[in-house]
Amino acid sequence: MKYYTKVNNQEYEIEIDHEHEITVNGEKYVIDFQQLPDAGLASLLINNQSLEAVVEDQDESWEVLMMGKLYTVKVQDERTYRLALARGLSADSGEGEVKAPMPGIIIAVPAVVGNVVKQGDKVIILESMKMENELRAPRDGIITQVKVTTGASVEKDQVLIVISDPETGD
Amino acid sequence: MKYYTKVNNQEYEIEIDHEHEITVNGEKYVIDFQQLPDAGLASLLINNQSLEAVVEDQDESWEVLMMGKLYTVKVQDERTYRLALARGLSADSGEGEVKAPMPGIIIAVPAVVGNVVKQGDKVIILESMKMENELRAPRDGIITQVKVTTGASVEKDQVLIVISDPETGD
Amino acid sequence: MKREDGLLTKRFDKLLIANRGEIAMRILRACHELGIKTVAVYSDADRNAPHVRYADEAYHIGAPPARESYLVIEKILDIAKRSGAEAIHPGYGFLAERAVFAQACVDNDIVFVGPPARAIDIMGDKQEARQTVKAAGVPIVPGTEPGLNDEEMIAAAAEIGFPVLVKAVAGGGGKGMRPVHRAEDLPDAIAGARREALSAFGDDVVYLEKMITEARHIEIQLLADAHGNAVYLGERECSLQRRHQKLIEEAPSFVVDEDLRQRMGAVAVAAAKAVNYVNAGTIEFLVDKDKNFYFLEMNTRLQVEHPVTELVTGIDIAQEMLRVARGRKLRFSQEDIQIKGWAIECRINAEDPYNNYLPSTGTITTMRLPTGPGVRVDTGVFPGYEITPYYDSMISKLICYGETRGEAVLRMRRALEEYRIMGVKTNIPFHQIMVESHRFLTGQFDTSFVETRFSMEEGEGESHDLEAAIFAALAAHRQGQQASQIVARGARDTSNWKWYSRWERLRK
Amino acid sequence: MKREDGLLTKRFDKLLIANRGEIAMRILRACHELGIKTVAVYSDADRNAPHVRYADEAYHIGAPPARESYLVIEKILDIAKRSGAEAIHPGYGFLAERAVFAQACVDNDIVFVGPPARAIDIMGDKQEARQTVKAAGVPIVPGTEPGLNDEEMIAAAAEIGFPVLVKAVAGGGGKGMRPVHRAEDLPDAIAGARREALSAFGDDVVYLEKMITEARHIEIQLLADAHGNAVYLGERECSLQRRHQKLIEEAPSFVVDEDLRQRMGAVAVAAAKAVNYVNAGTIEFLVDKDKNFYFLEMNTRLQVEHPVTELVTGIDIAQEMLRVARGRKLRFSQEDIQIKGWAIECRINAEDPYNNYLPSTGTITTMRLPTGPGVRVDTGVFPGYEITPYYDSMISKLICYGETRGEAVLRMRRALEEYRIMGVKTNIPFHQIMVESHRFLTGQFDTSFVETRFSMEEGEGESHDLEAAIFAALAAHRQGQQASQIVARGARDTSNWKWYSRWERLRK
Repeated sequence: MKYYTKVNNQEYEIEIDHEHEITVNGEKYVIDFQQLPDAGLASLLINNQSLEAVVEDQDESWEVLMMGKLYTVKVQDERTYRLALARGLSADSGEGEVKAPMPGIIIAVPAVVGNVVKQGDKVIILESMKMENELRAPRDGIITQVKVTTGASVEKDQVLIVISDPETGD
Repeated sequence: MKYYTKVNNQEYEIEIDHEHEITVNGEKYVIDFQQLPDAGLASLLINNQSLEAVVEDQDESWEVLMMGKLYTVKVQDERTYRLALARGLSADSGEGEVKAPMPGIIIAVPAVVGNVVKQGDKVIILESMKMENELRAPRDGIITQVKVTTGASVEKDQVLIVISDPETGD
Repeated sequence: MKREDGLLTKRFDKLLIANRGEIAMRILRACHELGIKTVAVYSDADRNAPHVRYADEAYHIGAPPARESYLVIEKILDIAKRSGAEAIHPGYGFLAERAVFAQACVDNDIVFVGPPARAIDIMGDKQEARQTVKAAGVPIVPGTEPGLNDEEMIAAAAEIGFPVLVKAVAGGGGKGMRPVHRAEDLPDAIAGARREALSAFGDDVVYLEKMITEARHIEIQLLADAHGNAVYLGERECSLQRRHQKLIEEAPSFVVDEDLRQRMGAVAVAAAKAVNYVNAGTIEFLVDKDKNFYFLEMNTRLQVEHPVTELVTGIDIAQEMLRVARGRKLRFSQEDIQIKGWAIECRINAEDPYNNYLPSTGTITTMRLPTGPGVRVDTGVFPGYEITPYYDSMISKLICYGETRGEAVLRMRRALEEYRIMGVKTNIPFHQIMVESHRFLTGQFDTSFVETRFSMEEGEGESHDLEAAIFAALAAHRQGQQASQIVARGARDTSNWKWYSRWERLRK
Repeated sequence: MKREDGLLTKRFDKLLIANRGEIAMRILRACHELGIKTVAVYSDADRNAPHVRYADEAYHIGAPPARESYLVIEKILDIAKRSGAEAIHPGYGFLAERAVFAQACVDNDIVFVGPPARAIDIMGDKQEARQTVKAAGVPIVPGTEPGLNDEEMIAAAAEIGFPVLVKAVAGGGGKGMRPVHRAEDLPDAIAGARREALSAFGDDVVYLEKMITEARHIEIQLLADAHGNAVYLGERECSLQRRHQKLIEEAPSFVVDEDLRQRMGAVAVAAAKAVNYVNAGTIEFLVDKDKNFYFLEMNTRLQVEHPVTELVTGIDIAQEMLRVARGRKLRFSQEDIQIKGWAIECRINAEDPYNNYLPSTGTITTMRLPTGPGVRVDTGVFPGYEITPYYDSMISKLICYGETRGEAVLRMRRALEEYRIMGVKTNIPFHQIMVESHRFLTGQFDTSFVETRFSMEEGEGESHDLEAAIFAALAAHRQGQQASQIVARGARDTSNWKWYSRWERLRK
């Protein structure tokens, strides 16, 4: 199987030949990959280098936490990659929703429907674990929905704000 | 539900009235019993005394490891208890098989078919983890089968010796 | 012994811990080691928490929000009476610095393991604390009394010298506070601070304080008995903070030499004696780049970061607190206390350093503690435990000891690398990047460092993109294979149970 | 530097660990802290073991049985060359005391982290060791030379005095050994020992040794550099043994005062110098009730129980071994070494103390490590790890430190109570009963104590039958409820997956 991966703007074409051998951009590596009983933890020997990482599936990409650093890796198999190429879709379409990362209480809502926001703008302040936490816009766009008001209790993953693309309305 | 329990020759009649109350030999206790995510580990509050134990089902009885001590508790529900009483069966019928408690190699077989053994007599010596381990007769009886010879590799739980009751041939 | 100022000491054999989490565990362990019976209290969220299982007795006290459980004085006292607990240890947070609680214990003939209520009261009021310690000869940050009008403050500012801070008397958490660098900005800043304080706390009284720049937060650990003896156990360096939350503490401090230690220690003891302080307490100072030090506040309780002091002095502070509360004299004098080696503590929080340090909730699926030489972990959670939004996000403390700071740092690095917590995000990556950073290694940081000059991008140095890509591709590949087996299963005539166990094996 | 006797020292930056389990982890941690790159080797049984995951590089070396993997000298050397490792640490067991291996390393220009091959050779031969140290003035257990005929031995026995031990030169593990209490039993005992030794080892040479009764096993830790310096790091008390396996060790010893320590230390240093010893080593002594001490043997390697010495001296022995092997001089002299506090180690074995200490195999499902002040755990296993019959049953070491023996014991009690290992049986209950026992607390034990005067029944004192019965009844009740839900499920029209997750929730 061939996989197309992208991490920190580096692209690697990884072919998994069999259990113990892969080819990355044409170069062969001897590997031993073990998923450990601890969910998400994996051990990898690459040409005898020993590495351990937490590897988690995040819908559109994989998060790899290794030696204290977090890597976000996009992985597509050959079929998905070709389809995406054919459709000419940008694979990087941003998310348009701001969700509560944990249960808590809404302290302030700087976001206003109709406002234009830039990625990183403060849109909600949520209190949880005795701390105020600023939630920021995940992308540029226009705020099309504000679903909560100050003082509201929210559950984890509840959608708080929707941001749309000013051009496509996406 | 009523349960008949026996531990170290003490008998307790335990009635589980509901989630948070039990009656033991007529005396009421307020309890809170929690099975923890660690398999076998349980937390119990009895009238606010906090206890933790490893509780394991061992076919005919329960093993409770609590504060460094192992308790073997026989538990019968009312139906089983009455049936056993009615049949007049001794609930303590001994096991007749000596099984390998772990994989290993047989170093010596003192047991000989036809010999009379007492509970605790040495019947097999098994080597495992660099150590010689003596396996002993679990009951009095006559050795009716010896299924291994010196030098054999054995798997965990493999039956090595069968001991029968000299009277019933059980 | 019962004093006028709300201090009761006497022998006790059963103690209630009015707290949860790692600090409850810390106190339970100290009691265990001294043969004192223990009583735990728990909210609905904590039935399976370690402190409940570890205590001799445990009592339910209400719903998860602290104001319905851990903060309800009547409930705590009621359980102390029901269980026959003769003493209460408040830990830190919750009721630890509530004079009314300390007094209520004493009124019920229960030993409060901490200072007299009066000392808590004085030190809890910023202005009264300032005035009291100033009278005892403790240097305080130059500033004005509260209650001046705007013109008086503007005049005072010229004397103090810029930059200054406008601070609300009732303030806290940065609210009602304004830094001012130029005289012409002062009137607006005073007005703004008053407005904010009024709306947040219903009180618009403000005062001025000189702003100490490039300051370090350094604190002195004290121990005092009820017989008039008090000693200091050296200093802790706590400058690495984010939003006023300490993240990394160490003992001793990079910038404190023996002379400064003695001077700060003497001043701290004087401050404690000024309020007839008893038991463990901490005087926090700001130390500027010229090694001038100024009283900041006194914490009248056990601190989160006490273990670093325990490791370098060999004194078990939690045990000493219990001895002092039993009315015993200190077992050592100032000369007996030696600082040996170096200790560093990293606070492990359930938060995502890659996402603006947002708190993370969820169930801990795996927790592998670092072990081996020089490593101590104080934790109050375990696999299967759910991190809820009700309590603070600090779930564990990792403390490393070495003969030298270098050895302690190296041990911390390897311990952080060994630590695995899964199910919630943690700030372990933050600590890993911090302890690798040049600034940390050379001790060049102040209280503004984390917020203004540190970034998680600092770890960018050695990148392992290729290896990350391989991990992800292999995980995706394995997932794809499993998915196809799941799809194929419909066709098979195996019992679900058999199938499930096969799938379990495959996962292993 | 390369010496005639097979000693090579030089700086190295990459080291291969020819071992597994907790000792491999211990060495990996020391390397990590000194910035030395590490190479692990593993058998098929150990692919997921911590030492493989913790090392910088890892190489497969064969099938699980040690003779096909960890004991194969050629494979180890081959991997050292392939990986560019310039040094090898053998740990303990496996190849640690094989002179031929130490020499083979040197012949391949690889530093062997241990003594010169010649010293291993001498100390590995019981008779040669006895003669060598005797010549250096070290007291040895009175006895005969080997090779005497029966009549000569009978005459010698009268001189030595009964009881005596008949011992086979080639013996080990109690084979070819006979205790003799009366002169008239000696001829039969000699004949029996010869027969047994001939059949077991193909060698019927025996000798006599005085039997030391009520003896304690006390050993001296040594450190020597390649420049002629050697120091002792105090003693360890290791009398609590079962079948010659140590179970609990402590430092210092209850019966060793400063005078005895100095005399034993001086003798131990003399013994080491007699063989030009370099690196860490241990001289084991028997100490009788009159405090006479006799050389037993020298262990020419790192010992399992080294952590107790680390805790009371503050010296990281594993790191010092690496420094010595790099050719560095010792950083301290005898006067610098201070014994402070008390440390106790319990060896946690996968064995069932309630069933004749039978080894237990299986997969560790849960492991909760004790933590907090004064507790160190050295372990090489983790949840999900399978304990196989291939290697020894010691899976972890729990070490507790206190200012006094009493404090160390109390911490050990609470740490044992906190420790949870599930999936395999362990001897934690043995340790719990032992550290509660009057004999242990008062230090009244000798090498025969565990086997002859200790029983798991000692814990009978406080019995909690009622509580155990309640636990079992509630577990049975809960199980019955679940079973009835499982039976009922056939009737339901829910997908298996939904059902499974509901069942999972129920279990929680």
